[in-house]
Amino acid sequence: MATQKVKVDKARLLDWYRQIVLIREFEDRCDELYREKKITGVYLHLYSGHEATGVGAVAALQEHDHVITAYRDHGIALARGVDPNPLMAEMMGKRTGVSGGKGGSMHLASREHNFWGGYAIVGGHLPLAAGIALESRYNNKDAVVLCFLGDGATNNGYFHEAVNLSAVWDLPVVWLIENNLYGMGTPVEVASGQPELHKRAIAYGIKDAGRVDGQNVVEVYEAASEAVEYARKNGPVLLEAITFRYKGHGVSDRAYSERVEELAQWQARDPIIVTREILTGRFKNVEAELDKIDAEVKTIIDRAVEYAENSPAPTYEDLIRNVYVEDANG
Amino acid sequence: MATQKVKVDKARLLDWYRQIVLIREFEDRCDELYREKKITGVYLHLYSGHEATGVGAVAALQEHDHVITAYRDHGIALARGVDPNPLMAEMMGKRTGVSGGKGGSMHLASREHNFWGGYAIVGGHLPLAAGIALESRYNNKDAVVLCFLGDGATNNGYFHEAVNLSAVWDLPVVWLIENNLYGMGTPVEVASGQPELHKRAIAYGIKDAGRVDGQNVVEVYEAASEAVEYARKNGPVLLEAITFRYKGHGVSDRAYSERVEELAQWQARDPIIVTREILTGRFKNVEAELDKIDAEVKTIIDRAVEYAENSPAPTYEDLIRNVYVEDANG
Amino acid sequence: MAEKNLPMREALRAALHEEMVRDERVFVMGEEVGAWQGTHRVTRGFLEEFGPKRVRDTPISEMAIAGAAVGAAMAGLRPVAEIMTINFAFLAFDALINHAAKIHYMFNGQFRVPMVLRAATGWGNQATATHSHTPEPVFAHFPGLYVAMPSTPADAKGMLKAAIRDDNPVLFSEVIALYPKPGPVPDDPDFLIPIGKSDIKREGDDVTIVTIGRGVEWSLQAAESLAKEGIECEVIDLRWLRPLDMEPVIESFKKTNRCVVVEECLPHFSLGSEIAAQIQEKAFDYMDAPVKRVSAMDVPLPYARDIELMALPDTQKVINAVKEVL
Amino acid sequence: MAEKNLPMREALRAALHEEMVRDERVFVMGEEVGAWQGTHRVTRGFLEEFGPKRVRDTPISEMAIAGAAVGAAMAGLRPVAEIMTINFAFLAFDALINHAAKIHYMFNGQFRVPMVLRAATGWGNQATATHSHTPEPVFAHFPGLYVAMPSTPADAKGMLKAAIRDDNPVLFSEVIALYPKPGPVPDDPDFLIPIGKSDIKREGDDVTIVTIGRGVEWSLQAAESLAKEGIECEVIDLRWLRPLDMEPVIESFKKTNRCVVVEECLPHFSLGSEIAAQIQEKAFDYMDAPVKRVSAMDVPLPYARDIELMALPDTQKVINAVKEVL
Ligand SMILES: Cc1ncc(C[n+]2csc(CCOP(=O)(O)OP(=O)(O)O)c2C)c(N)n1
Ligand SMILES: Cc1ncc(C[n+]2csc(CCOP(=O)(O)OP(=O)(O)O)c2C)c(N)n1
Ligand SMILES: [Mg+2]
Ligand SMILES: [Mg+2]
Repeated sequence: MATQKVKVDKARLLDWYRQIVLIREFEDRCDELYREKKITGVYLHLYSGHEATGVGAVAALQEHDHVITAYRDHGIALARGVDPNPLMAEMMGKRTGVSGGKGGSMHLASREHNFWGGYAIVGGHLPLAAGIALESRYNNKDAVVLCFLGDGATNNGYFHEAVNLSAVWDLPVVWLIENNLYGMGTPVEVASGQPELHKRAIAYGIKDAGRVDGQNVVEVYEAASEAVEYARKNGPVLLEAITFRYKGHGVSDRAYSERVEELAQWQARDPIIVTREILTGRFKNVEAELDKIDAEVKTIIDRAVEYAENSPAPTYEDLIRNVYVEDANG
Repeated sequence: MATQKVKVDKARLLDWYRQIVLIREFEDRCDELYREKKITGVYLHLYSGHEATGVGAVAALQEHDHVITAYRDHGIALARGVDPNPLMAEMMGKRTGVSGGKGGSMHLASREHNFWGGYAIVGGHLPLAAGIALESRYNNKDAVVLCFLGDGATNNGYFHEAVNLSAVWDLPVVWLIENNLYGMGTPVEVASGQPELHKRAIAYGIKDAGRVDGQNVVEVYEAASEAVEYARKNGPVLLEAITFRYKGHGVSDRAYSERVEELAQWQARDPIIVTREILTGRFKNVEAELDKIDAEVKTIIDRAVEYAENSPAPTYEDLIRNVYVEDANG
Repeated sequence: MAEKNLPMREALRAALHEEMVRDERVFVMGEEVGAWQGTHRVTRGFLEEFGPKRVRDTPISEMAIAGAAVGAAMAGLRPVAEIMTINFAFLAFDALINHAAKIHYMFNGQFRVPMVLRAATGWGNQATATHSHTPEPVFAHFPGLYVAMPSTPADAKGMLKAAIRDDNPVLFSEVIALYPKPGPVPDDPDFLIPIGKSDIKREGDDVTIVTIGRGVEWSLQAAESLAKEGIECEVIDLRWLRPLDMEPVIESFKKTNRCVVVEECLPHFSLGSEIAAQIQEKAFDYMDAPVKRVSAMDVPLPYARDIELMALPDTQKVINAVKEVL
Repeated sequence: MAEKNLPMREALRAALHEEMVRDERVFVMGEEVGAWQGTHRVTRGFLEEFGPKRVRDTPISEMAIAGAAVGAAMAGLRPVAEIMTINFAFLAFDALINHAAKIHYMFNGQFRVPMVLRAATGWGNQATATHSHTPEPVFAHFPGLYVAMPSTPADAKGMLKAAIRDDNPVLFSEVIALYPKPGPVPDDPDFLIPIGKSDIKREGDDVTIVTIGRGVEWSLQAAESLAKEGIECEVIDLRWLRPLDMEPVIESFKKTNRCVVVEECLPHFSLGSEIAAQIQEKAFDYMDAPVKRVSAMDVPLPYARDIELMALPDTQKVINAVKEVL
């Protein structure tokens, strides 16, 4: 675990708290809307449980840095500051969604936030991250790419080829494994010959930034900050955050009965609880502020749902648009 | 490097010497026949320089063990005891070739020798090796699979997925990297973030058997023997042999001018020289025996060429046969 | 012969179960086939019944899943490997096309590759562009592999059993939308549907509808509706994209002189293309109208439900096509 | 306009060179493109001239080569990635089909993917089953990607330049057998051949031959030979499999009423299938004979020279096919 170095001020901590509850609320509402059949389709992977990892790591970035992730992408988008309205609209397949209703839950993106998307092919976004980082080096920028991936994804050929490429090309990528102990139903140690995933760094001669407690937003922030600055100056880093997902793999999957006890243990260290404890431990009389944030967040999400529900569906024109770029050449 | 443990007797050493010069002669003759346009086509990858690695490692196997390799496969076939006649016939695309003239230089195989073939897609044979090893475990056999692969192949997704699978399934495979310092024109350190390839074992939690001097047949034999017995009892092992190829990547590739000096250094430690030194160092008056072997080998290869030249070409019937198994179901 | 009414999912499960009981060499491997009970529940209960030796969970490693199945098959086992959805089989493309499909030929018959690669296919559930392929024609382009796509529970059972018993590699595509649909399934443990054998799902003299997989349902519904107007369609379910059983198609066409091909696949270089090409080659003098193709629209599939369904073939589109060729 | 006589290899090199000079964002990456001077010598001298930033050797990592090109293109560079031979593009299938081809659509136009993936294609040099694919139809099956296959040095230059300047992902197939073949090539640094534009390589009134890549040579030779017997063939070089320029084909067919498709590809679910299907759809009333397909034989390719060449189309096979449709 990273040792604490920079003191994080109250405003930042409160902001992270806000983000964490915002994500939780967004996800809970998605879950509800799915049960109400207002969000439809087979895939909807909630970020509940992972919030501290996403918020802490994204907080380590500068604005011109880049973020990319897999299909469990709602939380990353929110942490990066994407407006909940078009995000919720995307969930409902609306024309006003971040991806025009064409990408859906698994394919959120917001170019203006340097959020390069969620990707649904396990591992498929890893070489993309390398390519985006190449542009930074190529044009002598100092931007870093933060690439989230699951524990399960580390066993895919994409991981190997992309991380090795980042090593030989010395690309500014932070490979951040969100190790939530399972890929669908498969425990890490069943899927990976090396269950300490950060150790895979040695196979590529890149920096092993170790493991961090993914439930503690401050620790994640500090480890990620070190990793990001290392990447900016030197090259690729592999960092592993240990966390846990609260819901099924996706909303259409049944709950996993064996996980009930494990889940309870993790929920005792819920990112919201941990962040509250950090805040109340450091600052007096902060509870009222936190409760206010909780209430504000509910309103934000209420509005997002309303916005989404009142948005128009895409049309036939949208169906046939954007297959190719039609307007211009480079 | 493995330390010497078992004394290898004279008969074995002489046999290895014979195999080494047999392979060298076979390859030199292939080179010649290619220039004479008796062997045709774009691909012919010679094993010259690698002989001690192939011979030493294959010698560590029992008859019921399995061997599989990439397209640089002539030497492995010969080391496994495949008759040079049908091998040479395959080079010339004859009906009497080991693969009926349909596989060519890159796709030699001999089922009866448990030689599962040469494969031309870099890395493609690695999961096959895992599958063959699975059969051994599945049926409670104690057979081991020795899988040769190049240094360049270790950067391919196939490597990652296959080796990891061998780890989680605990398969009896010896992954033997023939590190000849280059994949075509690319030096190992340009292609691999981790140039000490054996260290990649840690990414899969499998046994790292280290590096061995690939020019010394006895050292290769000893390291491979340990690895094979480890695999038989426990599971996968990664072993790296350092060697060098004398010719272009393939016969149709130009020689690499920068490599002239490097080549001279390696040829000073030619497997034939090293093996001769071991023999003459240990045994008196062995030179005459060695010269006799040299002469015998020439005759064997002369005969193989004659056999191949006098063999019939495949026919239209062969062209259309074996697309599917037609005769029987399982 | 006794039969049961089963959804296709259960018919497939029964086929796999029977073959595993029958032949010790048959085993399943793939992502989530064991402890998770199979993403599509086809291997539900298998881990408990057959144990971890024969029910093998894998990492998310499609190249290795397909490639290891090839090796195990060469060595004498009979792997039934599962790729969770066929979209991920793109990652196994080399293992399937350059290895599974080539090895028997390339080594002159020394090895056989008796493997089945099961994959869930199809779309229409907002699975979006990366998860909505029915790319079977792309696999069937290459010789050396068989490609199956059943449309009914009975076919699913008989075809999967035949695929497992055959000594060639088979890509076995299971349409997700059909998993829950029920139908009568023979109990006979030796009920086999021969590889490469199509099936006339409905007889008719006016138009030949050639289809496969999910297209069968749309075609039969269209045929029923058209029958009310006095138009009798013959519906031929190809069942296999490779080998492609064209004889019954040509025979039917010589009777009807008109043909519609119905496929869930993309339109170009596809099933419809091949059927149309062969009909005009083999029955030119019998053509009263061009062969008409009903395919998915030529776009990546979007998420939003309404526009997604616009891109999919349906019964109405089949009806319209039939009327166009009349 | 000034022109030079160049082999296709040099025409491609010139195209790439000019675009790299013109646009700083253009760079090449792939196995052996730099120090080794390019497996097929197309990037000969580039490393020395442009330096390692713009001429990037890669590990043997096809998934990452294609995938990193996608990312770099999204970020504003214009990668020209090389896959040594198209056979290895099977390993990049997912990166190309599920990423390069989908990203513009899936994210509603937020990103563009202006990348070119060059790959050497074709067979006939005893490269054997795993190394002898011309699988372009399989890539062209999917929307979102363009697929190019030039037949002459001039086309190669103009098409590659157009591909590099276009904002869409392009799979650019270069027929190995054509690399050394010379032809006149315009010097004009803005010589472009528009994406999706076919070319009538020879005019004639009796039969339309539709072809691409290496098939053009066989077709032109056949046409010349047939002309001596008074049979005039129109030879249409499609140049692109996607977009497929069918209008000139249909127009020509309406004049000749007969068509032969010549392709180096495998026969099923292929180029010939699609052309035949479209002709009977769009020019049914003009058909005097079935469209005839000349394709590779439906087998994996063997090593032995004699039997390999039996499986390949050639001029004589084209002549025979033309006579059959007359
Ligand atoms: C290449 C590929 N194979 C399989 C899948 C199906 N799949 C989707 S998510 C998933 C599990 C991924 O686990 P992990 O990487 O740990 O991420 P998590 O869901 O735990 O966040 C699988 C197998 C896929 N989308 N892509
Ligand atoms: C997947 C794939 N990519 C590229 C190639 C082309 N290729 C053939 S051999 C080779 C180099 C392999 O190097 P290495 O593994 O070190 O083996 P060596 O030739 O040195 O024995 C390459 C790039 C291929 N055959 N397969
Ligand atoms: Mg996980
Ligand atoms: Mg090498």
